[in-house]
Amino acid sequence: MRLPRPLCKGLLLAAACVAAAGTQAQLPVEKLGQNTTLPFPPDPHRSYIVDFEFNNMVATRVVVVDPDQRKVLGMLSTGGAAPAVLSHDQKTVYTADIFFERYVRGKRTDVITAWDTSSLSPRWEVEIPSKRASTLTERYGLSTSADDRFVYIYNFTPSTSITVVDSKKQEVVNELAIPGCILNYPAGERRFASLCGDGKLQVITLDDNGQEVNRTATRFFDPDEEKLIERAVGNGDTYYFVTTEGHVRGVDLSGKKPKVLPDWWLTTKQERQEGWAPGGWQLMAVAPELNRLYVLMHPDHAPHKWEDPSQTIWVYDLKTRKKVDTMETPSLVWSLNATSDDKPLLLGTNIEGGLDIFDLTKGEYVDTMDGVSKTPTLVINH
Amino acid sequence: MRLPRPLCKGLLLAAACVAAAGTQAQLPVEKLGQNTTLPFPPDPHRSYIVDFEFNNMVATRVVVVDPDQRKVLGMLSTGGAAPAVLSHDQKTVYTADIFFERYVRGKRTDVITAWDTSSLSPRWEVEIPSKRASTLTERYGLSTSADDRFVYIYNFTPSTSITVVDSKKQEVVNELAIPGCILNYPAGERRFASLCGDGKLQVITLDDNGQEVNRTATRFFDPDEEKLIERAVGNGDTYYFVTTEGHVRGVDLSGKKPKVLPDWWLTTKQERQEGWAPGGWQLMAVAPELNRLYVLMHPDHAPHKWEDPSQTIWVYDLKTRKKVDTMETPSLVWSLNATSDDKPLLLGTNIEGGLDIFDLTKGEYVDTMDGVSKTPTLVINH
Amino acid sequence: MKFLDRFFERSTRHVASTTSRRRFLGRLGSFLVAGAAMPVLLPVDRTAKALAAESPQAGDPGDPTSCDYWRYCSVDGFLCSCCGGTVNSCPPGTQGSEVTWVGTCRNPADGIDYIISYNDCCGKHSCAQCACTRNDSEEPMYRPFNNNDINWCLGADANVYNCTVAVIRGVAKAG
Amino acid sequence: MKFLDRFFERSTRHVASTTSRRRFLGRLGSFLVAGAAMPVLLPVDRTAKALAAESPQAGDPGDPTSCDYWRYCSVDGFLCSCCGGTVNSCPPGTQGSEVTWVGTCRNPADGIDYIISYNDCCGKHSCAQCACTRNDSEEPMYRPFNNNDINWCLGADANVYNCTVAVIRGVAKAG
Repeated sequence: MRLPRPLCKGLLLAAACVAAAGTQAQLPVEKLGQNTTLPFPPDPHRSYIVDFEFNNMVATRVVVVDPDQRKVLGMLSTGGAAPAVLSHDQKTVYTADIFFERYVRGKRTDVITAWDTSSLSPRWEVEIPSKRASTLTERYGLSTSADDRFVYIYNFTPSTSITVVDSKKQEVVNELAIPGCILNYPAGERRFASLCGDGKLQVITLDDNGQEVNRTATRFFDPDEEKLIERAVGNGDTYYFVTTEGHVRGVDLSGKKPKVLPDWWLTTKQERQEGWAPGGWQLMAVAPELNRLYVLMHPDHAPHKWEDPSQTIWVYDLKTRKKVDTMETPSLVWSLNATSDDKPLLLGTNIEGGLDIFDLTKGEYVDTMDGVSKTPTLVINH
Repeated sequence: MRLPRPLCKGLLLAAACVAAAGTQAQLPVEKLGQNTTLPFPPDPHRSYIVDFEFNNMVATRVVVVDPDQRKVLGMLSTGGAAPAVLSHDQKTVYTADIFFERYVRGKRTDVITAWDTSSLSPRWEVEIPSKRASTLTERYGLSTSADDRFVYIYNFTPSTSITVVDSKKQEVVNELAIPGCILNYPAGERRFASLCGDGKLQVITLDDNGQEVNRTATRFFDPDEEKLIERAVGNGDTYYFVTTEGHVRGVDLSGKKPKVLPDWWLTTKQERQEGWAPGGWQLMAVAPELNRLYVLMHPDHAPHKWEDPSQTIWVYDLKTRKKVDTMETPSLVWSLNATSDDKPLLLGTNIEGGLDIFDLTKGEYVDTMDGVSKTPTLVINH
Repeated sequence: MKFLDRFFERSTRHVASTTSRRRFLGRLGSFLVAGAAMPVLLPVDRTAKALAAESPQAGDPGDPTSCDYWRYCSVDGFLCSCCGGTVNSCPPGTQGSEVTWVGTCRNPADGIDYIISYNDCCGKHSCAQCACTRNDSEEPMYRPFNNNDINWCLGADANVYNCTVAVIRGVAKAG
Repeated sequence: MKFLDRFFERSTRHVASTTSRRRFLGRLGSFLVAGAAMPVLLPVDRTAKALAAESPQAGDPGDPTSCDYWRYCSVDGFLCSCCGGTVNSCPPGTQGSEVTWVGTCRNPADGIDYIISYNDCCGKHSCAQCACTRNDSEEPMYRPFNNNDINWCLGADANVYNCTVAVIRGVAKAG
């Protein structure tokens, strides 16, 4: 007689069953598992890798991974190198997709797709004007208000504007021209900033219907004096920008008008003389619980290297603005993000498609998940 | 004075111009070149690499190359790992595309796209039933009648049938059920064969309206005795099939009923004992002007290796059915095709995406075009 | 064989965990080839991928994220175990195809040949993880239900292929 | 730097054929940085790719299928010269974008800084040949017409990117 395995388990006849398996116990017939879902709330380390698929760029993806288990959890199939952003309530991944009827030609349809973070399936979509900026994916091309009510999409035609989608009504409620300015750095429930070519920071405030109620422009930097990299990192309503030379400019967007914070340098004069400067794609990350800033740094700075990957990460205390540590990785890392829990990881996408994992409690590189993506431009976390 | 370069050329003042270039001659302002076309008739060595893009499989491609110049000439963007076939008049590449409204979901649209071989642009398309077989691309999933009037598309739902598109009317004119049989091996102007699971070869003859006028079934092989690889190679209306063990079965489809040709072995008894057998994807090619057959061969045959790539190609004289030569390549080649001119090349797609080039006049490997594609399942030539 | 490390992964010792084609042909065609050698059973090394592996059952040895795993004897595609699914369940947001191909694989733990269905999970594009091709019990395409070169997502809402699972459907032949 | 051989190709000696960012900034912003070092001009090696190269003109040295080529000082993408086009013409069946970004590159033959427009060719998906990224005269995205991280196919019928050409549009500054 062959005991089916569930029976073995049920009867707790472990010894007998092992013996049976050793002779002729059959494995039971199985069913195909469907409708797999991921737990909610998500593990605080769950990571979403935005994969540009540069060698294709039509059918693109977001890869969802568990960096602690080094496990792929699933993926989202996106259209046209879509940017992605997570809702604050952890329930939704928004992607801003572009679809063509014949993949590379024919009628274009732009949509915001709202994906469920547990089922990794689309929950709803809304068609938006066919203006979405198509760039190497960067943060703040797509963002959400703090209460997740509004989704802001950066448009570039090359005129620049912001499409406002109301996630409650599931419809487009506004398009705001932002001439000479780019991106949307969200602040609070109804405000976003844009970085302008004249060196100003423009802030638009909306009402609950997505209509503009206020717009300000504040001098922030001198674009003829320095290159301020637009790929900032946010920590709540505070954003840190850095120049290609390592000059940090912070701004607090929590009030009605932006409050420009005292500027500081990533490097000492001596370090600059030695050739240290930042470089990378998403080259900075903040771990809010540690109040620390992580920056990809190059030892052999040259002006054209500002978007190059690096194996070196410098660590700063955001309170003292001092460098407190250095981390090294065997990979060339291009984009960083840190998790927002109190035992945070730093995640770095490397140029071979892998994800480098750093334990920020220990302050060190832990491991690399090789080959989980193709052209990972960004990693984002809840 | 700075002489503009066109003036230099016009005046034939070569020496003066070189001198000028050495000092301060400016390069002229240019215009963006558009509407590039390839010459017609195409060079007989022009090759079309069907790229499955296995790591994507939504947006896929056919890469067009000049193997003599080792030059990419352009590409076609196809949908859903489309099969491709060339018209006999050399004017058209047909691809059988599948498009989804949201790339991986939503409404499906199947089309035949007729691409101009000079402009590499679609000339027309016709919607076909959403039944097209989706397989690792192989020959005879898509074919044309000798006069290019009809395009035959193999369907698998898993019921099997053939959609017939009239290229003159640019519409679907028929769908023929071929239960238990697969693919369409075209013969003459109005006939195609299908290979059946019961070991028969079914031949359907159409009239000028694409309607069936005759259907025959002829015993061809014993599927319980041998595995006959369906990826045959055609030489005019004669097709050569081979078993996984190296037993060649030819058939002449030029007459009303298929004429099964005498069978023969790729290997001597001793070679079989030594472990030689064929293996690969499109594992055979014919150079019609040389009347030679080229087969990917393995020295360490095992049943599960029948689709494996190889570095060894054996050459046969189709008249004497004797092995006349061996060619070796540094790459692992998976699919073969030979050009039909009198100074033919053999082209082999290798498993790293490259194209291996063999000069059949010299009988030797010449070079490899590395990295011209991703997952090249087939190469086809005019 | 450098092929193994590049285009597709394949078990370097896959003979160990699988039955021969001849044996399979025999079962299907009521035709048993005399002299089909019994493959030597070798242990399957799981240490290298221990972290990524799912919990193995006794009696079902091996790492379902490895192409070596015995059930994968006729798989051709991406292993769902590496894609957010498991050996027999689809990743989140994908749909399992209801039509499929089958293979016959020998379980090295009990010496039994099992019928394995290789269901494709569909509706997202290529997972592109753990590509694995093994053709041990594969037949040419005129026997489609034993052929792995077909995108079996034809049994799903969208025929877009993500990955493949290996589900035990019964016993083909006791060892 | 192993980066060069992998993610994107980039000239290992690209400083040779290009002007510095400071110089470029100076031109645009009417602001000349003192002490911007004149880059050393090194010869560009064409032998390795001789077969694939287009015929070079005297006065326009280098291999347009190589990322080293002087005109590519601010390119970020696939070189149309490797895709069926040429240094300044789109491959068959693609459409050139009518809006574009510009860079300033120094021609090593005449020491002149040229304004180069990097037009994207569109309507087919990524050529995926000769990926090349060089950011010598690139600006952050708030100066979009000097930024190469944007898909400039927005000026074409379909914003699907195939490859990039480098067209001489004039002289920025005599050498």
